[in-house]
Amino acid sequence: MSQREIAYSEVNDDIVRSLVVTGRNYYITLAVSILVTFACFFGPWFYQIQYGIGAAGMNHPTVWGTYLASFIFWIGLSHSGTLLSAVLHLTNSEWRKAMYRSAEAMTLFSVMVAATMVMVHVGRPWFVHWAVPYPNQMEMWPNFRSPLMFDVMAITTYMTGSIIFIYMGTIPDFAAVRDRTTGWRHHMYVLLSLGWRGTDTEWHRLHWAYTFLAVLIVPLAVSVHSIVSWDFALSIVPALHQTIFAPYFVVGAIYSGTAGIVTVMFVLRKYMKFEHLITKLHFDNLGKLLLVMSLLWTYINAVELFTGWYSESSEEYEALGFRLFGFYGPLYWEMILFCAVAPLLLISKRFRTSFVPMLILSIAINIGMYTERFLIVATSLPRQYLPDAWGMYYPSLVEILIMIGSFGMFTTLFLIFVKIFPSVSLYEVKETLPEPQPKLRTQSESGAS
Amino acid sequence: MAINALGLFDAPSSALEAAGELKGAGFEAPEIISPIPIHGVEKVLGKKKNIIKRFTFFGALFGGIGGFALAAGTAVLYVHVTGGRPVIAIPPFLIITYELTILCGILATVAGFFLSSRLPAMRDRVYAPEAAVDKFAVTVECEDSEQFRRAHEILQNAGAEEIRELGGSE
Amino acid sequence: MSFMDTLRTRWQEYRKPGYYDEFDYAWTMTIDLDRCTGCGACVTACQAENNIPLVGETELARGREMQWIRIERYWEGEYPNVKLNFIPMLCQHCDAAPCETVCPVSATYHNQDGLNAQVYNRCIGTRSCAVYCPYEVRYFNYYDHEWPSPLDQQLNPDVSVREKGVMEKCTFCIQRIRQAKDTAKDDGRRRVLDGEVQPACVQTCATEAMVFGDRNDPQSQVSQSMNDPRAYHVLEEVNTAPSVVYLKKVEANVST
Amino acid sequence: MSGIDRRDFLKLAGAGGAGAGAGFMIRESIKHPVEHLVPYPSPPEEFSPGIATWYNTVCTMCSAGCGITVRTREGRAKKIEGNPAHPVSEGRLCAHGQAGLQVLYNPDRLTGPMARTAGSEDLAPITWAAGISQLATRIREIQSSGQGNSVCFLSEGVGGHLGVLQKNFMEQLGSTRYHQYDFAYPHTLYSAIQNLFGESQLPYYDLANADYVLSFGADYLSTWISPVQHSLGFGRSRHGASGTRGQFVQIEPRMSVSGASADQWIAANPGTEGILALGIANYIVNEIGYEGADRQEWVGSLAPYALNTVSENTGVSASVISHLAESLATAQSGLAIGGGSAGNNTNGVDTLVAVNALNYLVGNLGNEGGLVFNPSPVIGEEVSGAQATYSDMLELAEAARDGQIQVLIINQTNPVFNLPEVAQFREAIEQIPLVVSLSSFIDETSALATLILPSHTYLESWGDTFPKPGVGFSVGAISQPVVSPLFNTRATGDIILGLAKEIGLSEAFPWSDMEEYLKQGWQEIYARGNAGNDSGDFEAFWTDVVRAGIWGENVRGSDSTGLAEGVIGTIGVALPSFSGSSDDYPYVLHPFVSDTLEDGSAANLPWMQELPDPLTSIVYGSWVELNPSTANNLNLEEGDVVEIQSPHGIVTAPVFIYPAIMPGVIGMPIGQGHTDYGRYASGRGTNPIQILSPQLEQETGDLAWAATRVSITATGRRVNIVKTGGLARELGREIVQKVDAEEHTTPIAGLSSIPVKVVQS
Repeated sequence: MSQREIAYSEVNDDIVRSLVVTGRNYYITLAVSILVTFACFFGPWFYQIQYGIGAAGMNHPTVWGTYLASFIFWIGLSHSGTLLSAVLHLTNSEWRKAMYRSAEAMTLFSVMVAATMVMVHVGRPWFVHWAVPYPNQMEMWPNFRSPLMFDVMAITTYMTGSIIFIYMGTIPDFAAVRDRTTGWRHHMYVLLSLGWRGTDTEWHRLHWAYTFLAVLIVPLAVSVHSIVSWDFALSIVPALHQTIFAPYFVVGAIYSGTAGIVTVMFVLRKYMKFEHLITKLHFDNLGKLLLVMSLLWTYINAVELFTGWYSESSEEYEALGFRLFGFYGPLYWEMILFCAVAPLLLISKRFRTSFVPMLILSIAINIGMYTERFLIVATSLPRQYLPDAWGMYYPSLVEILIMIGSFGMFTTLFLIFVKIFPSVSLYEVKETLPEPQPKLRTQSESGAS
Repeated sequence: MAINALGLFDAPSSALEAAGELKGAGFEAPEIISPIPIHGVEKVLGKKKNIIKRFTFFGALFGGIGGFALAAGTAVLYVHVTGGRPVIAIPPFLIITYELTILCGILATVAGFFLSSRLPAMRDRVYAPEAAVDKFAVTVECEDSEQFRRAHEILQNAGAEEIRELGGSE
Repeated sequence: MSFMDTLRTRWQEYRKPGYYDEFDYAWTMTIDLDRCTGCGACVTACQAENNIPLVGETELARGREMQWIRIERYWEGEYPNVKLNFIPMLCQHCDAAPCETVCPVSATYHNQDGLNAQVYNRCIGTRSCAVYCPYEVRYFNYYDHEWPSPLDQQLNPDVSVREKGVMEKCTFCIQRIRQAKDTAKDDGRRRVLDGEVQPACVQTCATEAMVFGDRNDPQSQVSQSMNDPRAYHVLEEVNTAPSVVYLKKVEANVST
Repeated sequence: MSGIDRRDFLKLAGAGGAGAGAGFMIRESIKHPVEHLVPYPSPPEEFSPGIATWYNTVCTMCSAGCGITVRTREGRAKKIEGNPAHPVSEGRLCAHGQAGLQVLYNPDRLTGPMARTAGSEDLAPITWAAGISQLATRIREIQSSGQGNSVCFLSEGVGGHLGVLQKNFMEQLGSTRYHQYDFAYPHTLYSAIQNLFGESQLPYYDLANADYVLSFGADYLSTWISPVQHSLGFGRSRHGASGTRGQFVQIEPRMSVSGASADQWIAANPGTEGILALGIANYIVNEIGYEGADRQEWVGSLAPYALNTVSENTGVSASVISHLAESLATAQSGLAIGGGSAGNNTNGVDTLVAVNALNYLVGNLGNEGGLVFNPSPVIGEEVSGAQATYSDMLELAEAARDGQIQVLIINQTNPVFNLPEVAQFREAIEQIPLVVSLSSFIDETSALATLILPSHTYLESWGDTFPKPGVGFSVGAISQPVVSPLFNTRATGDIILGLAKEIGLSEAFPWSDMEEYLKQGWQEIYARGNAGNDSGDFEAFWTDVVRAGIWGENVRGSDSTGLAEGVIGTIGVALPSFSGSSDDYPYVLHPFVSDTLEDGSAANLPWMQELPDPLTSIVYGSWVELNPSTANNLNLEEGDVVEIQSPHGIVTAPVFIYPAIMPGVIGMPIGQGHTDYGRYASGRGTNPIQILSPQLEQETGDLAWAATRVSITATGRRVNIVKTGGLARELGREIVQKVDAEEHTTPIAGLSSIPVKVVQS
């Protein structure tokens, strides 16, 4: 592409600058996002702990609400990062290298936010550790037959895997940054780099360890969202009890995750001044991926509707009818517009390589995907088997605040991340650059000839 | 008291060349410190044994068996029926098995990586900060100053920009 | 027996699905829809027996009703040939209960009497059991309920008062079953006699539409009642094997 | 609810932080269980902690008089259950009976005597001595000036010895103004039974053994006379007590609980139920062939009720009428009952006479599955006539306005709420210098009192009840206190006895308290020597009766199968007359006693407020029922707030589309619309009684409360009706499954579709 030739040292300079030099805008953004986190997330949440889940709008029979929708959303958003990074690593894609670090970070933080959403969701978060298998006096173990328990195991594994994956890939970079920093930062990076030197043995081990991790993480990531889908699909709720749900969720997750990466890439490129590292090539490739995912997603949605229609059962009819034309019907069509129709623009290469339109589309896709998750919960549960038990669900103020706050929390975590982790992989970007040629030798040889 | 010789090169090919010459000259285990992994190291310094895969394999195996044992064992320890399923219900337990296989595989891989690459390092070792930016360093351990002189010469001939004499690690 | 044999036997035992057949009792309720008048006495009796909280108008408006047994009503036809059918809906104590499998902390499980038990102290409030229940008979404590003094003096000491964040539901008045079993034991009997124990709803039903007992005992009233050809399960297609059996409503041929 | 207001919320939000969050969580996880179940510091002797004690007593939540067993633990009543030995309820109980605990433990109960000092708006607590002496002084003054008749006692319906005591007390004062007032008291039914059969007691309707029951407006399963008894009968009839499954037919303009449970629901024009009954009678006499000696008389008086005329007047097709007649006449034991809205039109008595005459025509008088006459009550016959009709109440109001009433003592009745605005009863009470309330709650009437002497609830006091109607023979039951009094209240009987002492009537009322009075009264019953006193002396008899919670003797009522002399010739039902012109007020208002709140007296019980209305699932509110076609014509939807205007007032309530009400009729439940009566009742919904026109039933002079015409105006506002139900349609899901009556012949037969497992025990 139109990538300008840059030297190795320039890469180091850029990254270290991004870590050390901090503008006023950064602090303002950080302050705002911390404020949002506390005012919108922790404040309402503590109120909810005090009052009970009744602070949210859930009721009988719609006992799940936006918290769970947010949970799936964040888990979904986490999917592209590590998964994409691992897949692209295994397939040796060059273009991965400039973006995978921040993509993985996105994974990590969305999983963290998702885990917090679980805490917000449950009625007695102070006992949530009971869902973790540990030896105890009561000899009570969790119920491993439960899809929710699958979730606990899968998400713990995924979070551990993601942390390790991103950390392993960053060790050489920590070492590089270690040598260029002073003061507390230096000490921090000394610890984080674990004494990495960059010897040929270390590189060799890292390569293999990283490859094995990638091999393990790809099926893990796929399993995580399949399992999340089974929270729903293993129930016998009409419109949730569908075999298509696992691929549906995995595709949706990768879809929204990819869109999330586009958003993050745009922001990084713009505000961390990584224009020369993150280029049109990346947007073009991500755009292609988005297009594929959008088509897949649309197909699965069609399958879901078809299955419902073909079932000829009143339960499926009513639930799907309510989703399409009920109170939340407009949201459904909004979702279709954002996730199935608008992404068709990606067919045009000009669109894929224009930054601002890609940003807008990626945000729209994620709004649509959040809507999808909301609709899964809010339109299926109110329309179940016994019509006399039907009800309606409207999110409460506390729920909406917490939903906004979760974005604040994500932003906060990400902002802290970019100041600690080199948000672009130093050594892998260097690998994409032309190898330095021996200058002295060349000169002397040319002189000799 | 050993001395280490470290030569800095500005290109990986030069560094490789130097390392190859050192090895050819009978030096034990010359090392290359580089900002990026260098292709073709194996050709020069010989193929390295990869023990991480064993860690990964046995870790995953342990996770698999342990996962099923955890699920089935705890179910048997405190028997209660849920949903009319058997106490040891295979399909759900397979999922737990699957997840723990991966978890233990990951953890074992990391352990294997740390053990085989001798990280985290607890003490200072031979290092050149420039090698984390754009230089490629070749180091070799010399038993005495004579050896160091020879190493210096080889490095010099290979085109080292700078040659440092560093204290031994022992 | 060698170790391997023991292991094999145990394995087979643990692999046997649905061994609730071997439970001490299989408590069952039949509800005759031909007799139910929808009066709601069972609802209030249940509220009184089981310390079911007062919800209040605002919370009811938000759809947070709390009644372990409720009367569902279904209209049929249009005026003037219109009919109203009542069906009391309570926890069906399914033998293949979807709610039990989904609880991550085993707060709900099948006990030795074939009851679907809910352990309030163990519940962490994921509410997934309520989602999985096709009968919508699980109710959640969205906040700490209050009994303005002296209403709290009515609370039944045999039944715990649930705190916020806990799921609750019909227990077939397990406290009464416990008591009956204790009495039987004190009297040197092996089993509770038929009719010795009745949940509050059954006890109060003025049309005697409900019958409760042990279906393991073929002589019991409830077994007789289950023998009625009108017996059916609600939502049979979801295959939950409920312990509540309904008797079909009888439709008289009224030629007009 | 948890005591967090917005300020706290903001504080919390401000103080938020991960540390604080951990603090919350830790506090929640280690907190002690809330101690709702407070034991006694020093327990009385009667109970052992942890062991329940059962006391038998009588339910007085309605007039049916079911026997109850109250389960107590640590001296606290925990649960009310039916007394299996009591023949009225046989161990069963309705929702109201269950909710009796909330009368006892109601947070709005009055905790002690109070008085309104002159010039002050507020009630201040006083001592019992002061309260009683204040009242006694005033009565003595009046008595000494020879104006005994200016003391008035207005009670709820009270039978047994308490009723006798109250009446005697008033007689001793020289006052004839002793009244009881219950809104739903069936004056017209009493009158009709008297006219038709010459019996002063309501008969016992043997539903259990009937196999074909025609009910004209009587919601016998929910609100009418003795619902639990009827429900038992209904269940047994359905189960084939008579040999075949009983069939039930309900004739009413708006489907009630009984209508919903019936096999056939027929809407006849409001007020024409009697005409329909006579149409059926005519068909039986002329077409099916009635063979009685008085056939000609019947033919004569039924002549105007030919099928076509009746069909035209009632709006019921001729084929339906003839079918009903045939079914009734050919049934093994057909039974016709009437009441409710059918008895509350201007032609109420005539209607009920016509309905009950059907029983005579099908020959079920005194038979199984028919109409069984009750003997006169053992005690309290003289109180039977004390129930005031609407005309009596108007007269009372008039006297009050004229200053003829100096003291009014109100016992648990609430006429201000239960009389239409047009009666101006509130204004009348305000004219009375001293109004004393013995009620346990501040209801609309008690709120006007200057002196409040709160009485015990029925679970704290002694009393006895002789159920009306009985079960065909004499029964009675003693109610005993099951808990020690919660508050500084006194039993009504004790208040009267105390008052008598203060006034100086100790000679006439020598008893120290109600228990003693009751025992003395039961000496007479013991002396009848008829039943239950094998036990020896009176004390043993008394203990037995108190313990069993029931006493009965094998004395049947009249076993005549005839009619009162010359009544056949007088039979005939006029068309009802409604207030207001049908042009200005196009709809007939059909107020009905709420299935959950009764006539409003249960509105202060939170369980009753939260018990969904059986037919609509509405909780905590009033509503207006419209037929879907009416609503469609008026362009109204559920939740639209409308004004219901009668010639005598306006009420507003939201619309509820009700599939089973006649298009020209508007249904409204009675029970809500309290302005006082505690936190659970006040300020909810509206009271349709307010706008009723003062149409009188011709014969009894009672209010014909189903005879008001109204108009509807939309206000444009909308509210969300609070109800627990979702969509009340099955959508083909086969939730309530049905079987054809012909397939279902015997109650128990054949193999079940659900196998029963045989286990050796």
